[in-house]
Amino acid sequence: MIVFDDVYKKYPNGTNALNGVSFKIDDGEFVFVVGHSGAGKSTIIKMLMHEDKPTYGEINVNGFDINKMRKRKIPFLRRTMGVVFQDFRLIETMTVFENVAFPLRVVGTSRRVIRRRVPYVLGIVRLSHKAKNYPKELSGGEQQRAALARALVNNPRIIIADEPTGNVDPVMAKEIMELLSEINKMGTTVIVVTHDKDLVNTFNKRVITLEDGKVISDQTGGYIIHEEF
Amino acid sequence: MIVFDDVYKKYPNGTNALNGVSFKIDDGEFVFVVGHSGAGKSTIIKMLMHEDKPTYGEINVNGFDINKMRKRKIPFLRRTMGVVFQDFRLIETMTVFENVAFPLRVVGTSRRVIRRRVPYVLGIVRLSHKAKNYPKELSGGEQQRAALARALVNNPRIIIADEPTGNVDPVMAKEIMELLSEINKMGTTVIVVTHDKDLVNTFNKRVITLEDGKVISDQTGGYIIHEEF
Amino acid sequence: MMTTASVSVLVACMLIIGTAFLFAQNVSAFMAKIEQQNEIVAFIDEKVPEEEYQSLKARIEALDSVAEIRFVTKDQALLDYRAQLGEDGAYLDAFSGEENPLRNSFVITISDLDNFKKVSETVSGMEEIDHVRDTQDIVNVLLSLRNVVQILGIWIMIILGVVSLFIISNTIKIAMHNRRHEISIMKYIGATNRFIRWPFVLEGLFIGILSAAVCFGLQWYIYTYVMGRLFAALNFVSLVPFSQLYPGIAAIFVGIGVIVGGFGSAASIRKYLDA
Amino acid sequence: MMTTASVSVLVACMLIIGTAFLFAQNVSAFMAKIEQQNEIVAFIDEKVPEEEYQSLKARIEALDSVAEIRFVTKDQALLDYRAQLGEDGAYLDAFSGEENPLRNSFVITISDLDNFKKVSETVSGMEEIDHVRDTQDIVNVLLSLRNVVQILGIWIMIILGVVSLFIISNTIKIAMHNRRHEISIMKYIGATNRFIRWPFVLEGLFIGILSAAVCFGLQWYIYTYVMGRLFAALNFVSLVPFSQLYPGIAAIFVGIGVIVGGFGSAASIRKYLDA
Ligand SMILES: Nc1ncnc2c1ncn2[C@@H]1O[C@H](COP(=O)(O)OP(=O)(O)OP(=O)(O)O)[C@@H](O)[C@H]1O
Ligand SMILES: Nc1ncnc2c1ncn2[C@@H]1O[C@H](COP(=O)(O)OP(=O)(O)OP(=O)(O)O)[C@@H](O)[C@H]1O
Ligand SMILES: [Mg+2]
Ligand SMILES: [Mg+2]
Repeated sequence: MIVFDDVYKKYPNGTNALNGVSFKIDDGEFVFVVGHSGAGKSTIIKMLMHEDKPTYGEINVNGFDINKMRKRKIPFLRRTMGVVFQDFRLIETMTVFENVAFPLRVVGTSRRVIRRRVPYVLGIVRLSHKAKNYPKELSGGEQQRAALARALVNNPRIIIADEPTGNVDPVMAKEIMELLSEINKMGTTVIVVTHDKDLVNTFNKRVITLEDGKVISDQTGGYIIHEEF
Repeated sequence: MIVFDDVYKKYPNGTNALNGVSFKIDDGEFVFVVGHSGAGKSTIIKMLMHEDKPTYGEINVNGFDINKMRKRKIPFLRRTMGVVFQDFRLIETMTVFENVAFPLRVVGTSRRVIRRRVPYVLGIVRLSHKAKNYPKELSGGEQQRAALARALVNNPRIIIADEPTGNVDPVMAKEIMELLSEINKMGTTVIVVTHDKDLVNTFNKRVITLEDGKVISDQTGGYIIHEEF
Repeated sequence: MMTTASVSVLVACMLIIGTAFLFAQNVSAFMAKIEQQNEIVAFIDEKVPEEEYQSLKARIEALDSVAEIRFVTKDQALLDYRAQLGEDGAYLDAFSGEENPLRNSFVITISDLDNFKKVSETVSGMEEIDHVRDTQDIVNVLLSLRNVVQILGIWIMIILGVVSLFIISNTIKIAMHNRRHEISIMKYIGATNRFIRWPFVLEGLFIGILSAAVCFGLQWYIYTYVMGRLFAALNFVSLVPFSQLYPGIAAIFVGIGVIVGGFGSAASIRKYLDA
Repeated sequence: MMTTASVSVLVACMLIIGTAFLFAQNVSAFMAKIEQQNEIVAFIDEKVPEEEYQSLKARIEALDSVAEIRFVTKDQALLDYRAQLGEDGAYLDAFSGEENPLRNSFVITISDLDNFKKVSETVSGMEEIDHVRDTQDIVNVLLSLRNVVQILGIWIMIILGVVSLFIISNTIKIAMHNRRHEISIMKYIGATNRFIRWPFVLEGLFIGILSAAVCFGLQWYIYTYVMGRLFAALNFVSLVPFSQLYPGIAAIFVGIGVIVGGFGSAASIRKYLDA
């Protein structure tokens, strides 16, 4: 379960990225987060995974109290979630296979299991043929799918995808979203940040809309963005 | 003018990214390039700007013969084009202002002109308030717009945008496309790589569709992507 | 590529320390040789019967730091002196035989110059010894020379050592800076600090030990062939053979390699782990 | 941050070279002092009238490398010898006055040991000189000592210098590797190599000169306070004052700073420019 209670985030340079965000996401929910560029969507993800601390407000993720938890617990918080980062964050010095295997290795999974699980997940995102390539040798969409594979591989309790379809064509975007929907049906909480109006409208799920660091709408179905800035 | 004549590109690792691509783009045209992830779109841009050489085939860009040109001429080829890279490629150690000013400084523009021109372009992409920030302090969409500003700032003869709207909301995506369309109307050649079906359909321009490194369609209007891979 | 550069820097620093070590070793070997250039001439009292000479010699020989003792008869001494004066020493012929004003003596060489004065005084204080003549002046020069060289040597070792470690630690820092993205991504994916650290430490150890091996070979070559040939040409002092020094050198190199490679990378990765 | 690390490495390397330079300077100053420890005693032929002594002295003094010349009467020589023998030299009293078998002499000190033998032979060959007695043995020791120390010193300078430059160039390589993305992006935007290069070269120059300044201060402090105090305690040799050496040191540091900072970064950026 994820709880945001009146969360503020002011970056060191003075930008107020979040201005009192509150919401609650139950286990097993599927939530879209939408909003203008710079509305604070990625900042919410940063708070969730303790990449950075909120300036004010309470956050609870899978039982971890973000403000009070000890530093050494952070890795364990992060292992409960699989994140597709907006900028992918693949490790340059590792092949696609090694990148995807990394979350498994972190939790001490045996080689045998890794050798079975990684190709399976790479198959799902249609990247089997690139397993031995380095991130630099991939196209934009391929990198995005590698990042997705890495987020899925560990069967995390929450999957958070920041713009997971920005670099793939509409058909594949729909496939990816259906995949996430499948995973969600098996009990995993899924949070998708997206700008893809079509997808949001097609899938008819809960949509949290942000603007200027505030939640301006939280309802099921439909992409709402004001035309004026 | 851009001419691709039977261009092949095989990467060192054996991937055949382009398999005989031919097309011609006249000065002042507006062209969408679409295709599956990994179809070879970004590779075409790499060839255009001489980031890498084709394995086979002739390419001529703004009068430069890519195969035969001397290395020292490459910077001058690149100055004729403004590129929005799929991965933005902003310089981490420079502020947004400095990043956008860089193409001007490269051609020896005076400080006075830079101080007028850069804020003007940042205004167009709605980033004036982030001029003093570093790329790391920007959201994904803001970085993308900074990259766009940098591509526009120098009034290049060709603007090439690789997925320029992947990280912005539909409203801003439409704005950006309208901006490019404006610029195109003033005589600049514009090439947009995109997965955004809506945009392609809305703007009704020439669309080059790639699949597996081949041009499978080159016609005006409409986004065609086969559902099967 | 970066490994090559790191190994290069490490090898270079080790080479500096190793050269300083070899230098110090050779200087002390050389100084030991120089120390032989001393003598105490102890003139035996005329009242002592010749039968006691042997036991007297043994007593002196038993003193601390006496390296060599040689008996010189007064006749020999006179001849030596005459020889020194050359042709014009003929007038000394008058003193030969019973007329010889000189005395029988022991010529003593000291192994440790620090004890020179003490030995000289002890011998001088013996009943059987009339008086001594020593080369205290030269000994003083040699002593100060030795002290200066030793202190300089130690300080040079210390300075070079500290500076080298400093260079290595900064190089590791710069090299680690190259990996900061990699490290931060690993953290984002839920790796614990320990999990991230150990491959880096292993890599550091590998680089350290590789560097130690390379440096050992290089040092051996330079020392034996370059310096060896140079000194052979000098024809005065010979280098201490490498075979006598290599355990020390090897220990130093492996020590630095392990400590710097392992602990160095562990320490400098910390900054990025905490971030 | 990375600038700090680069400056640190550069400073450390300069410190090594500077210390080696100061060491060499001091060794040669020390050796010059040691060289004074020599003498030739030239005994004047008895047939030479005392009136000619002055001109003889002048002739000897005019020889190459004669640092000092002192006249010693035969009476004085006898007294000295007696004093050396101590109480037991009483028997020498018989030879005083007209009976003195010794000769008047000049005691000559040589400034350049390399000429010691030549001077000794020249003087010995003079008509007016009966014979000479010299400390050739000690001189030989000192000569070889000097040669060894000089050769060692030069080699240490060379090795340390080469190794330091090597370290610096590798450090620059590693540091430049950190900038490869930045450089490649600049190229993609149409910057010429020259345009990209000069800020890096300027930065390199700045780092080089900054390092030179820091190192100069550090070297001055260590030399004057740390080493100075140490040697003051030694009470035998004094260090060459820094004020006499600083132009050399400053020239070395600025030279390294400029060459390494400027040319070094120009050279190591090339790889990334060509890419
Ligand atoms: N590290 C940072 N330091 C300072 N300001 C930041 C930082 N990261 C983000 N910001 C600012 O905080 C605001 C919210 O950023 P955030 O990345 O959360 O936006 P977003 O909703 O993800 O936008 P996008 O859709 O463009 O990715 C933006 O104005 C951005 O410029
Ligand atoms: N540097 C490289 N080395 C090896 N293979 C590469 C390299 N860059 C791209 N490729 C491969 O070439 C093919 C075409 O890549 P390209 O980047 O042109 O695709 P794209 O059409 O831009 O895809 P996307 O929409 O995902 O960005 C892909 O299979 C990709 O894996
Ligand atoms: Mg974002
Ligand atoms: Mg692409």
